[in-house]
Amino acid sequence: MSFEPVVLFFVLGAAAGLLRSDLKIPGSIYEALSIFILLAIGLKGGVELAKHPIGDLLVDGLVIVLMGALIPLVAFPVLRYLGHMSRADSASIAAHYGSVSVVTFSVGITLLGQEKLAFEGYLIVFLVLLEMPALVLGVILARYGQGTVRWGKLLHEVFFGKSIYLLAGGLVIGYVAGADGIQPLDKLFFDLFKGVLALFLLEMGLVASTRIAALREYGVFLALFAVLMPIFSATLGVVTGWMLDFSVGGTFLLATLFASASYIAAPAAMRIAVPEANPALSIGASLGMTFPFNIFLGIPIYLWMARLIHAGGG
Amino acid sequence: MSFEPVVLFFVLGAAAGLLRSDLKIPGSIYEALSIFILLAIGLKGGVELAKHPIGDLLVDGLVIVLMGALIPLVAFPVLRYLGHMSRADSASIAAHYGSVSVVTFSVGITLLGQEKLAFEGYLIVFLVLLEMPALVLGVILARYGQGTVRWGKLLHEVFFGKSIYLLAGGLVIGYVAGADGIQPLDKLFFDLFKGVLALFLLEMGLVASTRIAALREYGVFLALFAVLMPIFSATLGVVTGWMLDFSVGGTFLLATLFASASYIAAPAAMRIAVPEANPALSIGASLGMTFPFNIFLGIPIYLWMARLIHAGGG
Amino acid sequence: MSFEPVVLFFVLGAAAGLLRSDLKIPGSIYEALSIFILLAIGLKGGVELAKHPIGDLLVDGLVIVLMGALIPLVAFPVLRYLGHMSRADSASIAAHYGSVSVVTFSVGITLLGQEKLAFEGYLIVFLVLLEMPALVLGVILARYGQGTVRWGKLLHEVFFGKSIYLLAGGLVIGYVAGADGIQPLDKLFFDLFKGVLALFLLEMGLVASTRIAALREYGVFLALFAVLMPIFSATLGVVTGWMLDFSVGGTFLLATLFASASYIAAPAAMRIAVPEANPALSIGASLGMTFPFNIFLGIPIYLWMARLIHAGGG
Amino acid sequence: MNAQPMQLLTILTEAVLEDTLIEEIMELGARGYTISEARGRGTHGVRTGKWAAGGNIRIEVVGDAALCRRIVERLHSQYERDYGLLMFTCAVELQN
Amino acid sequence: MNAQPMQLLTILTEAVLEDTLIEEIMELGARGYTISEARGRGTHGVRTGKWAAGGNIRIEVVGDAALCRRIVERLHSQYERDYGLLMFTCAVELQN
Amino acid sequence: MNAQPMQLLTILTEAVLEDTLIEEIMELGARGYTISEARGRGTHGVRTGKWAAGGNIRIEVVGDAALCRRIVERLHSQYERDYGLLMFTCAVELQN
Ligand SMILES: Nc1ncnc2c1ncn2[C@@H]1O[C@H](COP(=O)(O)O)[C@@H](O)[C@H]1O
Ligand SMILES: Nc1ncnc2c1ncn2[C@@H]1O[C@H](COP(=O)(O)O)[C@@H](O)[C@H]1O
Ligand SMILES: Nc1ncnc2c1ncn2[C@@H]1O[C@H](COP(=O)(O)O)[C@@H](O)[C@H]1O
Ligand code: NA
Ligand code: NA
Ligand code: NA
Repeated sequence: MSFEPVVLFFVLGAAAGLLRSDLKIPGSIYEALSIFILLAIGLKGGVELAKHPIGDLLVDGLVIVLMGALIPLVAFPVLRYLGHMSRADSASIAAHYGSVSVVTFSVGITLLGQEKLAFEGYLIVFLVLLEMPALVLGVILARYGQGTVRWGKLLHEVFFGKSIYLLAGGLVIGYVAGADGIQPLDKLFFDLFKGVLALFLLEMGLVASTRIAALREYGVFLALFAVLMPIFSATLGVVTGWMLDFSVGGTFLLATLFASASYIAAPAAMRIAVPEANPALSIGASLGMTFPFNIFLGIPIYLWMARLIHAGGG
Repeated sequence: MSFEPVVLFFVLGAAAGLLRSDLKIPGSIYEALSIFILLAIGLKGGVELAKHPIGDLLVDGLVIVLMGALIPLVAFPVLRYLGHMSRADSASIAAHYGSVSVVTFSVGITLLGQEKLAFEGYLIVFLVLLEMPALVLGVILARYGQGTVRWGKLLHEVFFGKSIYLLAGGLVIGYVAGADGIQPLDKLFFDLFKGVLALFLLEMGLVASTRIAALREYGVFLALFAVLMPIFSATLGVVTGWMLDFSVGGTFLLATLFASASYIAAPAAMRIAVPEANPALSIGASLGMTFPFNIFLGIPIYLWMARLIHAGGG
Repeated sequence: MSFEPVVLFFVLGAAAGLLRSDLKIPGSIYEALSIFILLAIGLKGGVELAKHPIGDLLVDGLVIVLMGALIPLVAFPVLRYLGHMSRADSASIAAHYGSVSVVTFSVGITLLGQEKLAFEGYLIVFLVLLEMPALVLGVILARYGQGTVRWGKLLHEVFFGKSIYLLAGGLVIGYVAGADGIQPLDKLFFDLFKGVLALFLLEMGLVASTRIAALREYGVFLALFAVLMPIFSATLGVVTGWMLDFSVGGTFLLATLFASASYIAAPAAMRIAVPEANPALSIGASLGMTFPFNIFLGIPIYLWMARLIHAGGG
Repeated sequence: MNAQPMQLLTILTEAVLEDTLIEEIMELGARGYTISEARGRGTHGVRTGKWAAGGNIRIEVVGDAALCRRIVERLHSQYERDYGLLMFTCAVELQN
Repeated sequence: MNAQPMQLLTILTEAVLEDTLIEEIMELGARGYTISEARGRGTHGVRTGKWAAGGNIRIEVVGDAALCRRIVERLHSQYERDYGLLMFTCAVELQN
Repeated sequence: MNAQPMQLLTILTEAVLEDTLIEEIMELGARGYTISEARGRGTHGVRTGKWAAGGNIRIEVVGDAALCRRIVERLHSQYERDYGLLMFTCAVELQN
């Protein structure tokens, strides 16, 4: 099975947390690492986007957003009726799983690099597109027929929250400047990318180790959900990618994107828009379970799935 | 007109501020970026300096410092009598415009790189020399015939304030170690320079966006001053560079240096030496107006001016 | 004599402290730099280790740990009976000198790079091994026949304190991933290593400058100890390296390792395990005196010693 | 420069609320406020300040008793149910 | 939402003690605590917070007088001799 | 270990003043002080703590009433006109 050494840094961080080491990544360093990763991914996407006529991507984009919207719409009733969770919690968790994780996506990209598989570079645009609708859907699910929503505040949070803002901003700069214009920045944003990702995963391991406990309290149902939901979403992604005639690499990345759950943009947005939802539940599931599941087991499985459908379809 | 993609990061930061995104660069990261930029510029200058007999630079240095001293001496009466500003505010703003901005200078250098124009590397030495006299002049202008100044404290702040200290320290290390000795550090200080500058400009945009409002309060006069003063200073710089027989690139850089206004060393020094001056005015003008004016419009204009005078003179 | 430009950054930092410049490296940046250095050194060691059968290293390791244990056992009676220091202070200082300094070691490695001397890469493993026993010995020396020790807490601090944890963690990741697996991380962890070391030395200079004062209070004895002890330890290291048939480079590095004194792991461990010891004494000696002595004078001397013994022995 | 008796209201709450609460506080008539970072534990669990939106802030307002009461009442009714929140007041002498 | 008279105990001490003291405080019955970073000077010299293990922390506990006394006594007997430590209490009105 | 009645003086001011004020405070006889970072808003506008020299600090001094008065008077006469500055005192019981 495909193995990517960078995930060992996640293990190192998680072990530090579980063994109660005093290792800590200062908050400001964590902020800097995430600004770096978001900008770098955005720039890369923008440079790729500049190589394609945007019109061609409109149909793909629409299909992907609509398919992606299915994820929270499936997750919500599962959580609410199978899991007997409160309306707010179900909606908030559904929003987390409908939204996406940039770091999971990045681990997917490094795996493709290692496997020497090409992918449609403009897929990064969909990373930006997919982050938003799930958050809006989550709020609608929580509030439908239940009083008013401060939509202004929420939409502002969704569009100008730093994670989407930096991704989109990097995309625009990369698009405007093009590969040549960005080239002097390559040494920082592209050459160091994987090393920075390693440090980020170290921190993710540290944080995830404190979240697993929170998850344990809420029982088996949520843990199962945190493993089965991404497999379902990845399947949806594989089928969508295949329908859209993506390469194996592109199909795999779309599956990874669908399977990933947000733990940066979604928690902040939900805390403001659906404050009665318990953040320990949603972050515990997405960061404590789904994230490690995805980077260790999910990603190799999704690559296998993408290869399978292309082998069958070809 | 010459366009340098790195300034797009300033736009991204400024837009984040104006659109009230929650994007923030942590203070400690800002500190680290500025330490990096100051050291890198200093090292680069020291390596260049080692290639020239220092004696040759003495006359150039003297001329440049004397011409540079004209800037606050012109700015002060303009602010005081045309602008009807208080003595303290006039002196403080004059000091900001007489001093220099390392980031503006760096954007100038990257433009030369893009235009493939050479420049006199030892010009970086003058960056260090120009930062100081204006601050001292500013205090004299504020205090002349008006009671005592704590000169000890002020001069300490001027010479050992971190921005001049790091520039000068880098200069000395670069000079002592030479290009060969510095070479193992190149991968950090030189290869990553432009990427770090991009991140720094992102932060500058964020901060500048909060300063424009402060400026608005103080009306049209200060805004006009913030645009016309750098053009006057740049003209002085172009003439000086041409008199000293600098190359086109060197003439342009000297103009940029003269045109730039300080927003790091000067605010700190003025807050201590002339506390009754309103810092919102001086920082609002230098960072909120002059800095963006310089990097977007000024720098291309100054390059055009440098080319013009050399075409005429040659 | 061999000169390594990177130590000029230590001078720059120390001068800033002594001249009361307002230059500061934010705490979180210091943390990030040290995480980087520890991980990078660990990874490098792990990659080297993967090239050797571990069995071969067992005997070397045992000899080195046993010889290293002599250092605190010699230092303690010297401090207690010659220096008339309290039992707790003697034990704590002995532990600092028995333990090691990663930064001193790194300066040694960069000197070897400059002198183009090879060394046994797996020596980095001994860096990890040597950090621990001295701390345990220090506590035994402080507590022998003097009531109980919270061994659980101490051993946890020793093994899971961040500095040993990151070194050991990097070692394991480097070992598991191997040179090929780590290669995409090289651009961050190896190419930038020396530049980051320069920044770290800048900070060390800043801190050391505040420690020399503390040392001055405690007189000539401790200052002499801080210079003579590393020479004694280095001699022990040279002899050990020579006995073990190390190359000149390896012998020199072992001497540097023995001569270096801890100022990160040891202070934290001693503050918890021997709180009645005065931390100003031990940190003043190890960081205020021994560290600068080692990087400026010691390291060239130890290289000379290593060459001498190999010239004599060959 | 006579010392004036005043109340110091200290609010310990989640960092995500910063902008919202400051708007409320200024709207209720405060002349200023001070914010600093904190972490802690209470009935809503541990908040380490390590993870995005995971930290606490301390908001302090110096004002008269009526202002402090207005703020306490507003925060109590609007935020206490859903957010980690601790508020206490203390008598101080303003020395400006 | 009646204001309840309580004590606010403020502890200024070395950052290395954080985990140990929190354990003690919770064990003695506190319902919560708040921590923030600080630096300062006292009889144990300057603590700049710049160097590993070189900073101070401020621990605050809101509780009744008995709890605060228990904590003060425990810290006094266990840590005051060897560590930098300043403790003071102040009357506050809890507003939750 | 008897509790001693004391005053806690809290000073909120601009970060650039740190070194200067500490010199003054020690010179006036304080035995120690504690500093922490803050940001805030007052009559001198918003201070976000984001930009060089743009932050606030909180200085706290525990001392007797006379010391606190001396400090307040000195700061009032020397710094209040030109700098952002808020000072208040509060009765505390020292527990060391
Ligand atoms: N008894 C207490 N003493 C000091 N701080 C407290 C106490 N209880 C709660 N806090 C602080 O208030 C925040 C919110 O409290 P809670 O709403 O109880 O979770 C906590 O994260 C702590 O920082
Ligand atoms: N008089 C004081 N006023 C304010 N803070 C103090 C005072 N004395 C000590 N401190 C704080 O308490 C810490 C420990 O004090 P000490 O045990 O006296 O070194 C110091 O580092 C300061 O942060
Ligand atoms: N009413 C207030 N409550 C709490 N903090 C205040 C208040 N007024 C001012 N401050 C703080 O004191 C600093 C200086 O105040 P000022 O001199 O009014 O600008 C501000 O930046 C705030 O941090
Ligand atoms: Na998803
Ligand atoms: Na200028
Ligand atoms: Na040693």
